[in-house]
Amino acid sequence: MSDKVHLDHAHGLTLLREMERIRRFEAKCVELYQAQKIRGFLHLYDGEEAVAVGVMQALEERDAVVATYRDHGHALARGVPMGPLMAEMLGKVEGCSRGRGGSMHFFDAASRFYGGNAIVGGGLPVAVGIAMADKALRDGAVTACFFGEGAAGEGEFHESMNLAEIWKLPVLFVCENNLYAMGVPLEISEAQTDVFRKAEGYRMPGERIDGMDPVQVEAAARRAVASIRAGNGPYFLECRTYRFRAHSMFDAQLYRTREEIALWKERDPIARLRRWLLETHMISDHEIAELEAAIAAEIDEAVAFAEAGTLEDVADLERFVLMDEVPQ
Amino acid sequence: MSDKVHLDHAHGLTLLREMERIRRFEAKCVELYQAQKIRGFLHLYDGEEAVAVGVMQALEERDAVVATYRDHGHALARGVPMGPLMAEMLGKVEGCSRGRGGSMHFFDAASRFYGGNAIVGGGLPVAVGIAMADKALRDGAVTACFFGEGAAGEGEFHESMNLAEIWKLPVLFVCENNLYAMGVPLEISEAQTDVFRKAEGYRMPGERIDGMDPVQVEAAARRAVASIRAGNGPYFLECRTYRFRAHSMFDAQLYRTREEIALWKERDPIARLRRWLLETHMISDHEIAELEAAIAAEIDEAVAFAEAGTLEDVADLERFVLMDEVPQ
Amino acid sequence: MSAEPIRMTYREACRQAIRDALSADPRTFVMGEDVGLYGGCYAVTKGLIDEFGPDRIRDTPLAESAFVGAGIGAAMAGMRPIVEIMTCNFSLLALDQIMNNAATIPHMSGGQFAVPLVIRMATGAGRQLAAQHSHSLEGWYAHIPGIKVLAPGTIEDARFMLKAALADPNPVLIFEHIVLYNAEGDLDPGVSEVDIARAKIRRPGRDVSLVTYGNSLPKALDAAAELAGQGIEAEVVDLRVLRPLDDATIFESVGRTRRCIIIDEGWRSGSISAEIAARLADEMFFELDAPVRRICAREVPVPYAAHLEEAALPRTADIVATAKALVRPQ
Amino acid sequence: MSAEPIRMTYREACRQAIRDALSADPRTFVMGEDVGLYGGCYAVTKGLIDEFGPDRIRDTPLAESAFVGAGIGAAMAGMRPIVEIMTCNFSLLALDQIMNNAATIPHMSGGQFAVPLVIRMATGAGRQLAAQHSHSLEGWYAHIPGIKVLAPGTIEDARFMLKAALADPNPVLIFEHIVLYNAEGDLDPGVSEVDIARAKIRRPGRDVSLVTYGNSLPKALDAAAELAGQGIEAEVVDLRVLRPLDDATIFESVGRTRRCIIIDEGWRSGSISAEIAARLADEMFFELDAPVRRICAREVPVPYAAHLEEAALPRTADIVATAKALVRPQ
Ligand SMILES: Cc1ncc(C[n+]2csc(CCOP(=O)(O)OP(=O)(O)O)c2C)c(N)n1
Ligand SMILES: Cc1ncc(C[n+]2csc(CCOP(=O)(O)OP(=O)(O)O)c2C)c(N)n1
Ligand SMILES: [Mg+2]
Ligand SMILES: [Mg+2]
Repeated sequence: MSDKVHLDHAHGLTLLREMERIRRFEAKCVELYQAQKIRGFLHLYDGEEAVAVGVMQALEERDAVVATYRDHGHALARGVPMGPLMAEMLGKVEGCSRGRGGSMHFFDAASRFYGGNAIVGGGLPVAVGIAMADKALRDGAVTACFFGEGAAGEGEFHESMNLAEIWKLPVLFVCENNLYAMGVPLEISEAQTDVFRKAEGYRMPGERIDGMDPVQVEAAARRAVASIRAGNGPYFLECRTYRFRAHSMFDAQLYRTREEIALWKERDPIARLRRWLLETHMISDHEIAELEAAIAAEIDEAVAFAEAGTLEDVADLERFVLMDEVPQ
Repeated sequence: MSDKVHLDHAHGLTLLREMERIRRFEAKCVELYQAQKIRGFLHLYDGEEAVAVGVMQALEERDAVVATYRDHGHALARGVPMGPLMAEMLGKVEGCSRGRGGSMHFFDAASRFYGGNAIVGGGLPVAVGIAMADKALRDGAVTACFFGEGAAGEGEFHESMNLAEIWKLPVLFVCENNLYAMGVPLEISEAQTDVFRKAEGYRMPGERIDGMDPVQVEAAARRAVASIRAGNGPYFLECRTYRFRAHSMFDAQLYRTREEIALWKERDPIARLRRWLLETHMISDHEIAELEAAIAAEIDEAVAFAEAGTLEDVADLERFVLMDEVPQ
Repeated sequence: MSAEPIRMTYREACRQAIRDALSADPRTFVMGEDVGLYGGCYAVTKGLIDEFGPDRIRDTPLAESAFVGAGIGAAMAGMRPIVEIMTCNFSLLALDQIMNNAATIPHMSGGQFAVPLVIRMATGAGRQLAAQHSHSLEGWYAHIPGIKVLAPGTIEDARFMLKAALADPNPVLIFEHIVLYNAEGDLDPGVSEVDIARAKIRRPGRDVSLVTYGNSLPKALDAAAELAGQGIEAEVVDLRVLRPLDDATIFESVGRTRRCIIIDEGWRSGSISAEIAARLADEMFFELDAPVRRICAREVPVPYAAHLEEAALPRTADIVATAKALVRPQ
Repeated sequence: MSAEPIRMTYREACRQAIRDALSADPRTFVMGEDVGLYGGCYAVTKGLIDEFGPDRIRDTPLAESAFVGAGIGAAMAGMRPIVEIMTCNFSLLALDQIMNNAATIPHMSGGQFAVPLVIRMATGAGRQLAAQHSHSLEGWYAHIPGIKVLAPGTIEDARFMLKAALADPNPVLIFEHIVLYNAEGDLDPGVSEVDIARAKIRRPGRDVSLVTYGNSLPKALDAAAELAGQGIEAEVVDLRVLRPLDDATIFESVGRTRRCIIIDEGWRSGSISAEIAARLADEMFFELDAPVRRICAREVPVPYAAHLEEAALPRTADIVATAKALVRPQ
């Protein structure tokens, strides 16, 4: 375990709790999907929790987040309340996007969560623009932009990296390199498979880190955010990680082997951190039990909130197609 | 002068003649533009002749060319007859594109000239596709794709470089870096101003050369084409050059100084080569006079051909919107 | 026909069509995101990489503009590519290549270069995929001169349109509806090709013409069946080809029924339904006995919630109600 | 009004509008290719970089998708950007950002985020710039829910639409016609704003409605003048706003004249002219005395040669001939 971050008792528990919240929230979503209460695409973050949790530790309230369709982890780690997220999964008007976005499109203005974007690469230019506004209006604010390694193939990645660097914008580019874009392995889709080296092409500082270790991710994110807040412009982090489950719910996973998956599961960020915290006696089995009970309760509450939720009035279907005013 | 190329009497004359043909063809075009016989946009290659002429020396009949809206030099150097080019400028049906394309859109199937493309970056994916077909159908054929440094900002540049490299396609990427994209200087538009270094981001071999020296360009192009024909995949050349005149006919050139232009004109590829050929007594004043007379005659003929040309029948306006067959 | 009808899904029909094409012409290959190892986002190309290998079932990076442009270049240089854009929602990233190159170069080059390219894409809503994954853009594409636009609404068209599209010297866009992939039906073994120039009357009727295509076709047929029970004979015209439109078939039908309702899953304004209504208002003005009605998607980004998505799309009930009001005005 | 009318070109009107906007609101800035040092491809922003500096008149690299997307993000985070896409021909590269983000996020986020963004672009043909530089896509953009589309056809609209667009909480696309930039006219000093919700009758008449916008407006006005000489009183309706369309004004005019011709420089199929004709065929069916005619661009990539380009675009003579045939059928 990296220890660039001071990992005391409280912080260790926080990292573990935040990752567990995501893991269990999604486990519940799978149940509800099988019960057909959740429909559409469902992209799980299962295995990648350390990335969102680690990065969010380095962010403050003033900062902004742009995510992808695989956005459960980002929203939860950012602190968007679980109830509205679960209600969104169920398509209820109490959802964080009034039930209009579903799994792929969580939005939360209160926490400057600018949404899960389901067009690969589509969020990067938006993040660049948020950073332009922040540079003018919110001195020191950073926009964390999450995307997969597959997005690095898109022209928008190239254009956005360049804009962010020439204008020295406060953007933290976080590439979640889970080695596959749906079923396309990095080796056959990218000439440069060391994704972090792409940053060099824009003279942008970048590094690769172990995306299965929340502490290492947090340490790197803190370095990056410090550099950005110091006015040095954008920063690029490649987090090597792995998705334990299918790309979405319809995926035979013909493109990878059971062995490979098993190998990566040995590096499960949650199991690893839990083990380490126990071995170092930083936390007790009892505390873990408490933590898990608390999360279970939070999830039950979220589900109850969602189930009790209502459907948006069909008469409001066209509401917000055109806005009457800019929300404050 | 670089001498990696065996520059004998005949070859020296060829390089000089080809550059002069372009320079004088365009001088005539300016006249005809002022006489309002040529309309629309007119992008001159004036100053950049060494790039097209140098690269074309390395190409064979089987090879293909993709150019931009600044395509006069590429078409002439590729060997497209001057008459149809001038007729195209005048919008005559005898033009290389039946008068439908004009200055920006020269096409010539006979010489595998796949057109001047007026969408910046738009030609790169097409070049990649031509190379895919050649790899399957015309063993050893190379596609030379010309574009400006401004195109390197576009997402299509990024996507095309990556495709060409992962599929090891026979594409010669020729970046004509004339330091400006219309009025935008490279320094404010690119984080990485050493454009050839961008190739590294795709693990593609690339080099920078003096685009004002046809011999150096030819030498590099021969190296590149040899590597491509050997099956090593694409190759990237950054040719540092300069446009002596306005971007197009409407350009106050507020973005650069007279001094800068004057400095670059001292490196005029035509004047330099002529001087060198004379100083080394490789050619005589008499031969130069002959060469210039021959070019003047070729241009007069081309203009006569164009002036004598006819207008396409308006009844044919919709012809070829949909093709009846694939031309052989 | 003596032989047994062949039962298959729309998805299998698309796959078989691709298999035939690859077997028939060595110049043909498939290129797109996840067409290979993954087996296709909607499993259309499943298994084909094992049959034809990774060069002919070519997985691409996420780079819509470049691989569509590459398809254009390959077609110009002698190949007969089938490019798959996973869904039309992502095709916006390749629109410059489609409009400014594929649709333009043949004309602009004075006929020197053709672009015999087929682009397949999934289209449509109905699976709760939310706004960014629920566009129906086929009618919008039909605005562009220089391309052809096909929308198979039946198993037979899914099975045979590709062959005709590949034989065409022009860029042909084929829009396959995501909701139809699982549809199952019988193929007449006597049929081995379809005409991609003509619309087709799927059900004859004398009282009103229901002009539609794609996944609105089954809805129109259901509506026609329901209307028949109430004594209204609706004729169902399946456009099949959105560009160039087969005016003759549409006009002939409306000339007989003197009433027309167009059903289109695209947004209403400036849709293909608008073009058809406009042509009727111009060329069939004196034959019409009633206003030309349109039933389109509501003009909203399609929401995730089932009840909202359902409300945003054309519904059989709307067709029935509109037809009744048109044929039997109060 | 007592004060002297102010004479200026359409180009100057656009520039003055931008100058006003930058002076009025520190959150507003201009971003696009060559808006700064070069002075704008069509010289609209000429000199503004000296007045407002490179941060507020920001030159971008060639990266349409990213700088339009950046405008969207900046607008969502509190700025009021004016993004210039040099011409609509290049806007295809940014279409994904416009449709899937700008037009979608306000609705999809349940109204949490607005995108108060203005995108200006040059549009149209008529300067022999050939197919890739001669598109008229404003009517096509009007298909997209979640955006507003403006097409200033007069100096006054060029001068004042921007202010209204910036005050609007939604993404607004403004299409300025390249042929109009040099047009000169008088501004009424009493006017300081325009209504971007309503179409405007530019010339009253009782015999036929000529519905148009942009650079077809002067053609329609010329045609109306010519028709008047022949005893036909044509009413000229300037749409001004292509989305949302002002049905009321159009219907009211056609309700009086009972005849309509739509003139549109866009390609005919699925154009804004189709949408208007379709709405008339539906809602004004019983008021119409004659077929709804459309005069649009021919469905070809616009060629370079002057005579071909001219033949490809709507012509005053066509309007006159069509109107005469409609009002006085043989
Ligand atoms: C522009 C675009 N093209 C294709 C898709 C379909 N698609 C959705 S996710 C995905 C793979 C993305 O891979 P990556 O960026 O690595 O993210 P991951 O799913 O691995 O987290 C694809 C191809 C899309 N949503 N957007
Ligand atoms: C996609 C696109 N955006 C903008 C333009 C307008 N434009 C034409 S040429 C040009 C500058 C291109 O610069 P560069 O690539 O360096 O080529 P150069 O003109 O210097 O040869 C621009 C912005 C265009 N034609 N296409
Ligand atoms: Mg991935
Ligand atoms: Mg340049």
